[in-house]
This record gives sequence, C-alpha cells and structure tokens, in this order.
Amino acid sequence: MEYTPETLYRAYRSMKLIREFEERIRAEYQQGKLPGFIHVYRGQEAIAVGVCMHLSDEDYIASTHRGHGHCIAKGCDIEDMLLELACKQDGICKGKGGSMHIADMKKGMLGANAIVGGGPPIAAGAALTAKTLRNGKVSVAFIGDGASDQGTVAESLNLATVLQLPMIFLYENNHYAEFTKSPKPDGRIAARAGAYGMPAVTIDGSDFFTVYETLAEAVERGRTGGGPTAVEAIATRYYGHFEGDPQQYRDAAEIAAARANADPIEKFLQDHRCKDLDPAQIAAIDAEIQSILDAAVERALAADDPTPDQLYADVYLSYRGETA
Amino acid sequence: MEYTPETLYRAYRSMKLIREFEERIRAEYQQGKLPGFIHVYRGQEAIAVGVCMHLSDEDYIASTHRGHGHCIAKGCDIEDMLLELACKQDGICKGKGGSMHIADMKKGMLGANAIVGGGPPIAAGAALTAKTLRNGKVSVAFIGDGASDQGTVAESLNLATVLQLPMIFLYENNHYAEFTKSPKPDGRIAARAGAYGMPAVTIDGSDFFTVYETLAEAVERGRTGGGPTAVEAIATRYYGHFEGDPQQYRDAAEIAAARANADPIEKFLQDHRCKDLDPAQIAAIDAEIQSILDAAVERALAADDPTPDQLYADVYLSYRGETA
Amino acid sequence: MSNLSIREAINKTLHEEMARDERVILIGEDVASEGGGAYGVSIGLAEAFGKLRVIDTPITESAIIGAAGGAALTGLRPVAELMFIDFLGVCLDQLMNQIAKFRYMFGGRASTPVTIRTMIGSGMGTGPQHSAILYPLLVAIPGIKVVAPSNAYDAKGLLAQAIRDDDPVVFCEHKAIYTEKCEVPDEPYTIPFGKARTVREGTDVTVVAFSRMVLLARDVADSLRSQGISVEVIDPRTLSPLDDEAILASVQKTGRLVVLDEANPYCSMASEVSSIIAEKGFDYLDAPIRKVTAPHTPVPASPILERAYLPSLAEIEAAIRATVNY
Amino acid sequence: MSNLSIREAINKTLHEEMARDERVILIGEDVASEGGGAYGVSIGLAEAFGKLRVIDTPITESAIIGAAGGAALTGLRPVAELMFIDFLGVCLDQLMNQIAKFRYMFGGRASTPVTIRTMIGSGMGTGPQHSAILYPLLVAIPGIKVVAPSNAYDAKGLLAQAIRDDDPVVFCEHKAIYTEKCEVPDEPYTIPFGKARTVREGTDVTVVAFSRMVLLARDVADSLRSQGISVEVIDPRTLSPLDDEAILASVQKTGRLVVLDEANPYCSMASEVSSIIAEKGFDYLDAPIRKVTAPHTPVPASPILERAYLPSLAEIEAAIRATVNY
Ligand SMILES: Cc1ncc(C[n+]2csc(CCOP(=O)(O)OP(=O)(O)O)c2C)c(N)n1
Ligand SMILES: Cc1ncc(C[n+]2csc(CCOP(=O)(O)OP(=O)(O)O)c2C)c(N)n1
Ligand SMILES: [Mg+2]
Ligand SMILES: [Mg+2]
Repeated sequence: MEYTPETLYRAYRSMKLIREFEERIRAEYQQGKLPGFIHVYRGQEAIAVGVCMHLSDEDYIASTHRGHGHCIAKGCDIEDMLLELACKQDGICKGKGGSMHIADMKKGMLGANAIVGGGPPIAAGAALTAKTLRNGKVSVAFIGDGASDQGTVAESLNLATVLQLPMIFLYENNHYAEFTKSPKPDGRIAARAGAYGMPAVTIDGSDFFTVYETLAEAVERGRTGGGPTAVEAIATRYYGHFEGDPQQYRDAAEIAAARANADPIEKFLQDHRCKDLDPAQIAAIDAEIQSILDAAVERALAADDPTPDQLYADVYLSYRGETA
Repeated sequence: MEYTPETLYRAYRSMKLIREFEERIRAEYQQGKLPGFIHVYRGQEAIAVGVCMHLSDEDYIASTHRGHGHCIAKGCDIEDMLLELACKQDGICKGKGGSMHIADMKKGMLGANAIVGGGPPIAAGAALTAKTLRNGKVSVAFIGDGASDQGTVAESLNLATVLQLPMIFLYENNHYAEFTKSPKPDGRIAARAGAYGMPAVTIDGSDFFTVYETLAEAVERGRTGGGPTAVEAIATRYYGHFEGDPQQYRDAAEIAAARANADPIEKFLQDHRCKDLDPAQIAAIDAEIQSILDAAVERALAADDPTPDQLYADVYLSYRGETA
Repeated sequence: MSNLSIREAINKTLHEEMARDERVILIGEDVASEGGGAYGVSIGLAEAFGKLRVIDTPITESAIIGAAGGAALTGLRPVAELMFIDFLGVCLDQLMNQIAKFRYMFGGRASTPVTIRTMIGSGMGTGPQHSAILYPLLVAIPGIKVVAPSNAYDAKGLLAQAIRDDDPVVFCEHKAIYTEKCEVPDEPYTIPFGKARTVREGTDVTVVAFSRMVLLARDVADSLRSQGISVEVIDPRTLSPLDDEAILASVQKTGRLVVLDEANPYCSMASEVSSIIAEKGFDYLDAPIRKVTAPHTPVPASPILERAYLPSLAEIEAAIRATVNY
Repeated sequence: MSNLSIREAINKTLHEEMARDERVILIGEDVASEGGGAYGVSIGLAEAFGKLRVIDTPITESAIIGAAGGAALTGLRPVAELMFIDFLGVCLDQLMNQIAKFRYMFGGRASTPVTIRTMIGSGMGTGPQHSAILYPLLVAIPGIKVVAPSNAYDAKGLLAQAIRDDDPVVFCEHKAIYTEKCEVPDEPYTIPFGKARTVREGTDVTVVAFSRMVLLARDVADSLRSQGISVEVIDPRTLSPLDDEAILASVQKTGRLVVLDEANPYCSMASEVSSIIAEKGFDYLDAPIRKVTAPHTPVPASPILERAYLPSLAEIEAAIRATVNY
C-alpha cells in the first residue's frame, strides 16, 4: 500500500495526540485534579488510529472502558473530552458520563462503556441502521481480550453473521483483564470469531501499518455488502488496569520489556515508510498538540461544575408530556 | 467397539421407551388430558440414549425444554414423570414444574429448562463440583442448535475450557429453532466450540452407534481430567416445535422425508450389529414398555391434584427461620 | 370502528406505524415466520414490509435488544420483540445499563426511540419460567417508560405512542387477554403516557389495577355495584410515568384504596401506588390501603396451583369489602 | 474482640467459613489475584486455601453465577462474587429463573446453598454503570434472600449465616462503607435472617434505613436528639425476609415513619416498607409516611451531581422534622 505524507502525518498526529492527552490526564489525576476512574490506552494507539483513519463522521464505533484513544481517533473534541473527564457542565456529556461514557453522536462515537462486552450489540444496531438504509456506513466494535469472553459478544458475532451486517469486531488483545493474565493463546479470539463464518485475522496491533492495511480491507468489505470481519490486534497494556493500579501481579521485568518493545509511535517513526517525514514538521505537530492540551486542560480545570439541578435533566426527552 | 447383547437390548429399550412414552403423551395431550406445553423429542432418541448409557446416577445432565428423552435415558421414573406431566401432587416436581422442569437429583438430572441456553452454566457448576471433589463424575449439557447461539452457552464453553471441567457440550442440531430454519451449516456449531480449544466433532445423531462411541471417548476424557468435549449431533425434529404446532413453515415433502429417513430406532434395528437380536425378546421389551405406560398413564390421570395450599410450599427451605 | 381483540389491535398498529414511517422496523425471534411469531401478533408484517424491515433473529436476546437500541441511536425506530418478559434475565443489561441510560450518560445529546414489545403474565399454563410479570423491575429503571394496556383501544393508541415516542418504551402485553375485544377506531391515534383511565366511576373505594387485573377489578366493581358498593376502578395504563394525580384525586373522593397487581408482592406496583398515597394522600384515607397481589412464589405449572396463584375475584372482593367496611 | 472494618470482617468470615467447611469455595473475577479482587475483599484466601477453592474466572457472569448455582445443587456451598451489582444485567437469568426457582420448580427436592457477594451503591465516583443499588429487584424475586449489612459486626454474622444457609442468598456490600469499623468478636457467629436491629431507640418517629443509609439515619438521630426529637432508627439488615414485625412495633410506639433508601424511588424498599405499614399499621399512624430515596435518575459521574443524587443529611432531617411536626 502507498502512503502519502499527509496520511503519515495524520496518523502520527492522531497517535501522538492520544499519547499526550493520556499522559496529561495521568498527571492531573495523580494530583487529584480529576475524579472517578481512568483507564489508560497507552500502548494500543496504533489500533484506534489504524481503524478510525478509514472511517468518516458518518461511520460508527462503540468503545470500551479504555476509550480515550477511540474517542480521539474518531475525532471527538479534545477540550470537550477534558471537560468531561473533569466532570464539568460543558463536558461532552455535561459531566454525567465521565471517562467511561464519553460519546458523541455527531462523530458516530456511540459511547465508551463501563460494562465489559456492552458495546458490540450496540455497534451491531448501528450496522443494522446502515444496512437498512443502505447507506454504505460501517460500524466498529472495540472489544478487549477479557471482554471477548462475554456472552453479549458471542451473540453479536452471530447476529452480525446471520444478518450480514457491515460491522467489524476489533479485538484489542493486551493479554490482561484487570489483574488477571489471559489464559488465551494469541489467535484464539480470532479463531472463535472466524468459527461464526466471518473472515478473521490476528495481527500485530502495535504496528500502525498492519492495522491500517487490515482495516482497509475489512471496511471495504463492510461498505460493499460483504458482511462482518473480525480482527484480533495484539498489543501491550503499558500501565496498570486503571490509573493507580500498582500491578503487583505483573513482574517488573515484564513491564519493562513491554514498555521497551511495544511503543506504537516509536515503531511507526522507525518504519521505512516514515523515513522521509520531516523532523521539523513532526516537531511542529508535537508543539501544536502541547498547545491544544495546555489550553484544554486549563479551560477544563477552571470550568464550571454542573449545578445540582442538572441532576434531574436528560433522563427522558419528555417524561410526563413536558416538552424538553 | 464390541457390543454385548445386553448393551444392545438396553439401548433398544431405552430408545423405545422414550418413543412410546412420547407417543402416548401426544395422544393424551391431543385429548386435552395433559396441561401446559409439550415439546416432543421423537427423532432424537439415539442421542439421549447414546450419551446417558455412559453415565451413572452419580453423573449429571442439564436438559432443555425438549427434555423427556434426556430424563428417561438418565433413569427418571416413568410414572413420576407422567404424574408431573399431568401436574399431579405426586409428580416428580409435585406438579410445580410440569414438562419443562422435570428434575431428579437422585438421578443426577438437573432439570429440563424453559430458558433456552439456561442449562449449560448449571452443568458447568456440576462439573465444577466433580472437579473440586475429584470424584471422577462428568456433567453433560444438552443444547439445541438454536440454543447454541445464546451467550450463556459461549460463556460456559469458555469457563469449561479455562477450568478444564469434566463436561460435555452435547449439541442436538435438528435444524430448527421454533418455526425458523437454522441458517447454520452442519459442523458450524462444533467449530465454534472447538475454537475455544476443546475437542469438538460433528456426528450423525440418528445413529446410536456413532453417538455411543463418540461419547465413550468424551466421557473418558472428562473422567480422567482431560477437560471438556463438544459434540454436535445432527438429528431430525420429527414433529412440530411443540405439540399442536401445525408446521406451516415446513413443506410436506421435507417432513415426509425426515420421517422416512431419520428414525433412530429403525436405523438401530437394521444395523448389522443388531442382526442377532432375538425378535421375541424385542417383542417382550415392547410389551413390557406398553404395560409400564398403561399403568403409569392410568395412575397419573387418576392421581390427586396438588391442594391449593401447596402453592406456598418449597419456595425456601426456611424463610423466616421456620424449619421445613 | 371495528371490533378488535388486543392481538388484532397490536397487529394493526404495527401495520399502520410501519406504513407511516419507514424507519420503523420489527426485530425478534420468529417475528417474520408465517404464523407471525409465538403468539401470532406479527402476522402479515413480513409479507407487507419485507424481510429487510421484519427481521428474524437467532436466539440472542442481548444482541436483539442491544441492536434495537443501537439502531434507535442511529436513526431507526425499531420495535424489538422480547418473546416473554421472563427472558429479561438474559438481556437486562442492554436495557437497564445501555438503552435506558444513553440519553443521561451522554448529556442529553442522544435519543433512543426504541419500543420493546413483550408478553407478561400467568394464566396460560406456561409454568415457572414463562409466566412472570416483572414490570416492577422496569418501572424502577430511570430512562425507560413502561406501558401495559388492558383493552384493544388502549393497546392501539399506546403502542402508536410508544413507537412515535423518542424515549425507550417497554410495551407489556398480557398473554391471557390477547383475545379481549372492544371497539377500536379504524384510523391511527395515540394516547398520551401518564394519563390514567377511569374504568368505572364510584364513590366508596378506589381500586387501582394493572393490565389483566383491570378486567377482574371491573367485574368485581360491577357485581358490588348491585350490592350497593360503589367502586371506582382506575387503570393507570402506563406504569412509568404513573398518573399519581388521578389516583390521588380518586382517593380524595373515596377515602379508600385497594391496589391490584399480578406481580409478586415485594417492591411491586401495588407497593409503589400504596406508598405514594400513604405519603401524599394520607389525610384522605379512612382505612388502611390494601394490596392484592400474587404471593411471593414462582408461578407453578399445575393449573390448579396457577389458579390459586393469581389474585381471584373472591380475594379482590374480600379486600374491597374489608376496606369499605373498615 | 477486634476493631474491624466491614471489609476486614467479610474477609475474616470468608477465611473462617472456608476453614470450617471444605465445601465452601469462592469463585469470581480476580478473586484469587494478589490484591484480593477489585476492592481487596478476598485478600489472602487464594494463598490460604489454594486455587482449587479460590477460583479466578473469565469475564462471564452468567457462567459464574450459573456454575455457582449448579455447584450448590450438587454438593458444594459456593460463594460467588458478582463484582458490582450493576452486572446483574448480564446474568440475571441464572439467578432469577434458575437458582431462585430450582427448589420450587423441582418440588422441594433440591436445595441451592449458594451465596452471591456483590458491591452496591454510589458515593465513590464510579459513575452511571457501577453505582446502582438494585436490591429491590432481588427482593422481588421469590426463592432468594437478600442481605445488606451496615456495620462490621452484622457483616460477619450475616455472611456466616448466608454461607451456612441452605437457600440462595445475595449479600450486598456497600462500597462506600467498607472502611467503617466496629468491635467484632474473634470467634465465628451467625445472625439470623429476618431480625432487625434497633440502632437508636426513640419515641417520636421511626426511621427505617437500609445499608449505608443506616449510618446517615444514625447521625441525624443523634443530632436531632440534642434538639429534643427522639428518633428510633431501625436497620432491617435483611431485606428479604424483612422484619415487618419490628417495624410495626416501632411505628405502634412512635406513630410516625420515615423510610430511607438509596435505591431509585419506584418499586423500592422505601415503597415496600411504606406500603406494609400503610396496610398493617394504619391505625398507628399520626402522619403521612415519608420516603427519602435517590431520584429517578441514573447515578451521574460528576462528584457534585453524585452528592446531589444521594439522600443527604439535610434532606433526611427535613423529612423527619416534617413528619414529627405534622
Ligand atoms: C460485565 C462486566 N464485568 C466485569 C467488569 C469489571 N471489569 C472492568 S474492566 C475489566 C477487564 C476488561 O479486560 P479487557 O476486556 O481485556 O480490557 P482491557 O482492560 O484490557 O482494555 C473488568 C473485568 C465490568 N466492567 N463489566
Ligand atoms: C432465552 C429464551 N429465548 C427464547 C425462548 C423461546 N424458545 C423456546 S424453544 C425455542 C427454540 C429452541 O431451539 P433449539 O435450541 O434448536 O431447540 P429445539 O426446539 O430444536 O429442540 C425458542 C426460541 C426461550 N424459551 N428462552
Ligand atoms: Mg485486556
Ligand atoms: Mg433445534
């Protein structure tokens, strides 16, 4: 596959934005400036970006508890996300969702999800809309290796196969579910999906180019009525399950090795296809990202909290006939 | 595999008892003498029998809504079952369960189940007991082709694999779920189970010998710590989904062909391994079955209904500290 | 006007709403089968609207309900069938934590116009796992609306409202009253949610009843009337939102309240209505508020026990008399 | 005696009961991890009893709960951990239609001695899908018992009873009070189900509160006492069975009732208790029965909104005062 410099800069920017966004929120969280629970995506950036670069705002994704990378790659506004992480009134969910529920209908982002396995049925529904309206949109469900065991995921694989939905099951296999190492050998998750009768592959999820090329085909299949595809992308969870997890259950050596070898951004920059990228332009992107984040963090922390009466708003569009 | 005449007569008797039991209850049901809903197993008898002949009362099965065959093959008392189908006080469940909930702890029969996919987690639990107590028991979950799609089944496959439970997933693929023909090609169900990492095969479920020999291996694997096995047994649903279903959705020719070619008892008797069976002894078995059924039906229909106060019994062993 | 059964009224409404708005689809197990699903409610729809809009699914309730929700979030107005409400156990998450909460979690920036049709109730010999009521569990969930019609007229107007409503609605069809008939207008109409219907006017006691229990309440009211007891029967029709005001106004008039609910007793709609009046209508009350419900037991298979399970005319009458004579 | 937190008391009880009876096993996600599960409750158990009895599972709640039920049916006495009660939605069938009904459906010829430990409640910033109460839904289900301790002493005795009980029990641990401490006997003991505890004696008004709300009720009672209002606080401890009689006796004495429940309002335990007293204790009542509950909304992520969600000391005090001054 040929890559224009524009594509490469875009990929870099998106991965780097995810990375820096998360490093920034980790720092703020550690200082007690952000509430709730935060699950950091670092180590998996090539997946979100390699997938979402094939999607427009009209396509759909359903995300997980580890959703920041998906949101950013799908184009959610950074400042609105930060406002939400800080649970502010002008957050993307008005402070009611927090980190684990960021959603943006305008961007086809159907929500992070705090229920493991909660997303795939919803993504199947979005794919059903696309199929019914015959509009060529596709829908992607991101699924952790732990989540892949949930019954809801199996049911969605089946429904997608039977109805030939334009859907992609994007498994992110980072080998851990919370504090427990996965007993599944690599490839098993794809094999399970493949057994439903859909194309299924296992790939290196730390390599942007592999993800991007695999998805080109899967997205095309979906758009042209070829039905669902499953992709198991192997990746590394760089940090703990949530921010603050001391990872007692993981040896220091394993963590060090993971961090040394599994950085998708390093891998990307060292790839031969990136050899002509201009260091000045990379530096400019980095600087732009820092200024976006500086401004967004500053605004988010200073912004207004919701007022207590907002507790009651938005449960229904209209419950007792009142107009919203 | 060698078959003693005793084994063959036992297999014949068990299949024939199921067959005649059901033909009798169909007749009674059609005359309005039995309440509720009845799902007839005819066409699948070789499966229940080929499986359960390897099991003792100490082993476990979890059944489905189409459970009579499993119950009989596992040794539930015919009269107690008929009393239950008639919802009588002395029924095997005291009239509270009816056809879809027959259970018998003394026989390791953990219940028919009106929730499609309800049984496998329970069977996994029985297998967990066996594993924990290291007692060499095995546990079998019967699962319809329709049920195989339920998330609960996928979760059970996974749990059984991860914990290496002594369990068998016995899929009965009769190609129909209620009024809808299955879109699954034969073998797909076994493939899905196999993708979890357990041995999985697809066999002819109308042939007793095939089922029996396949299960010999699966049960042995379970008893000796080799973990779970999946078996997809192809069979034919001879009648409608439930008794009274007019089967508008199925052509007459398909039904006629199914009935002509898929009779497990005919197939058994015509098998070369049965050529030395004594017709007189077969006739004697048939007569014995008729007399068992005559007596049981007569007693069941004449037996006492539960008294209304029994409504309140057996919800708890003891709710407010009262002793049962 | 036509004389229609509840089943026919629901079927007709599905036809009308699918014709009216092509974003309406029907999805569920066997819904496109020739017989029109397990109880014949969707008959003719697949023929009329095609299998792209009337969709048979595998037996995967979480995927069905979740996909209906996801489709609603993205532009369709799906009607999903959960064959028996008893199957909530295998798909509750998609309803309770996903569909019901999208709008709130997403800061009001999403709506989920999905209708879930489901069968409730005992009385048909369907046994312990196919006869539950369970709507109290749904009423407890913020973000969904819960409807339970007791006649064909209401069924039609409430189902049309459910389908056109922009919030998720669970529409509970009692399987034992599908054949109940009444006059139903031929043209489409909607009935607003949260408005109770006064089934019988009366002055001595208020009886609030839900779903099938409305029919029993009406019969008891009619028989007591001839004995000089004037019973006001109220059918809230929608359980969430509930028309507290209508109930309160009636109790203000009668001073007495009996609540009938086929649900198991604890944390039921009977408990809910009683507690609302015990708080807001205390001064109106001249007698204890009585609840008549099913007992705290599963639904037994035996027809005799099932009859004992269901609140009977005699029990209802006794509760009303005790309340009136207090 | 030792001064233990609720978390420590639960952990100690698990140790004691597993030592006492080798049929007791623990099964759930991450329960055998070094940290002792998501909130550290099962710490040290895997080391003490081995991974054959302390079993980590995949993320498959239906299989976990169902397998615990199947194991209970066949001779073990499993303790299953459902990490957050919010996950009921993905496994309710195994609890509601299987475990809860085995004994009844099987004509009393089976028992299912399983305990399901689960975390409930808001107040820890866990957001809309990890902060629910949901116990009303379980109380409505015939065949299971529901327990919710509010202190370490009760937690120990009730958990031991749950594990030794031959019926299925759901044991609800409020995540916001794990660190609450009190004196706890070192030796094992059980507390019978269905027996309320009187937390504060009083004569002006009865306050019934559940789980964490008991602590708020106690604090308000103490502060009102100094202002001359004598509040009786009752902690039913078990929600099913519920100690109606203790509540009734208290209301007979005080003539007034306020019920506190962190659940969403409709079909809640607040509704249930209110309706019981509105029926059986009507003659004792001198004032309307007030309910103080969370609103009919999901639990918001924002700490400020979450605080507004939870019934506050001020709201509770206002409800009590209004009831007393009625
Ligand atoms: C239904 C459900 N069960 C359990 C949990 C608790 N939980 C949250 S994240 C998680 C691990 C998920 O692992 P995986 O899917 O591999 O995603 P990762 O964290 O590795 O991104 C678990 C068990 C949950 N949120 N929902
Ligand atoms: C959870 C659940 N969903 C749906 C049903 C309704 N139902 C009862 S039997 C059945 C078909 C089952 O098909 P299969 O598993 O192939 O078994 P078979 O009837 O062919 O023996 C369905 C959909 C149910 N009982 N439970
Ligand atoms: Mg993972
Ligand atoms: Mg079938």
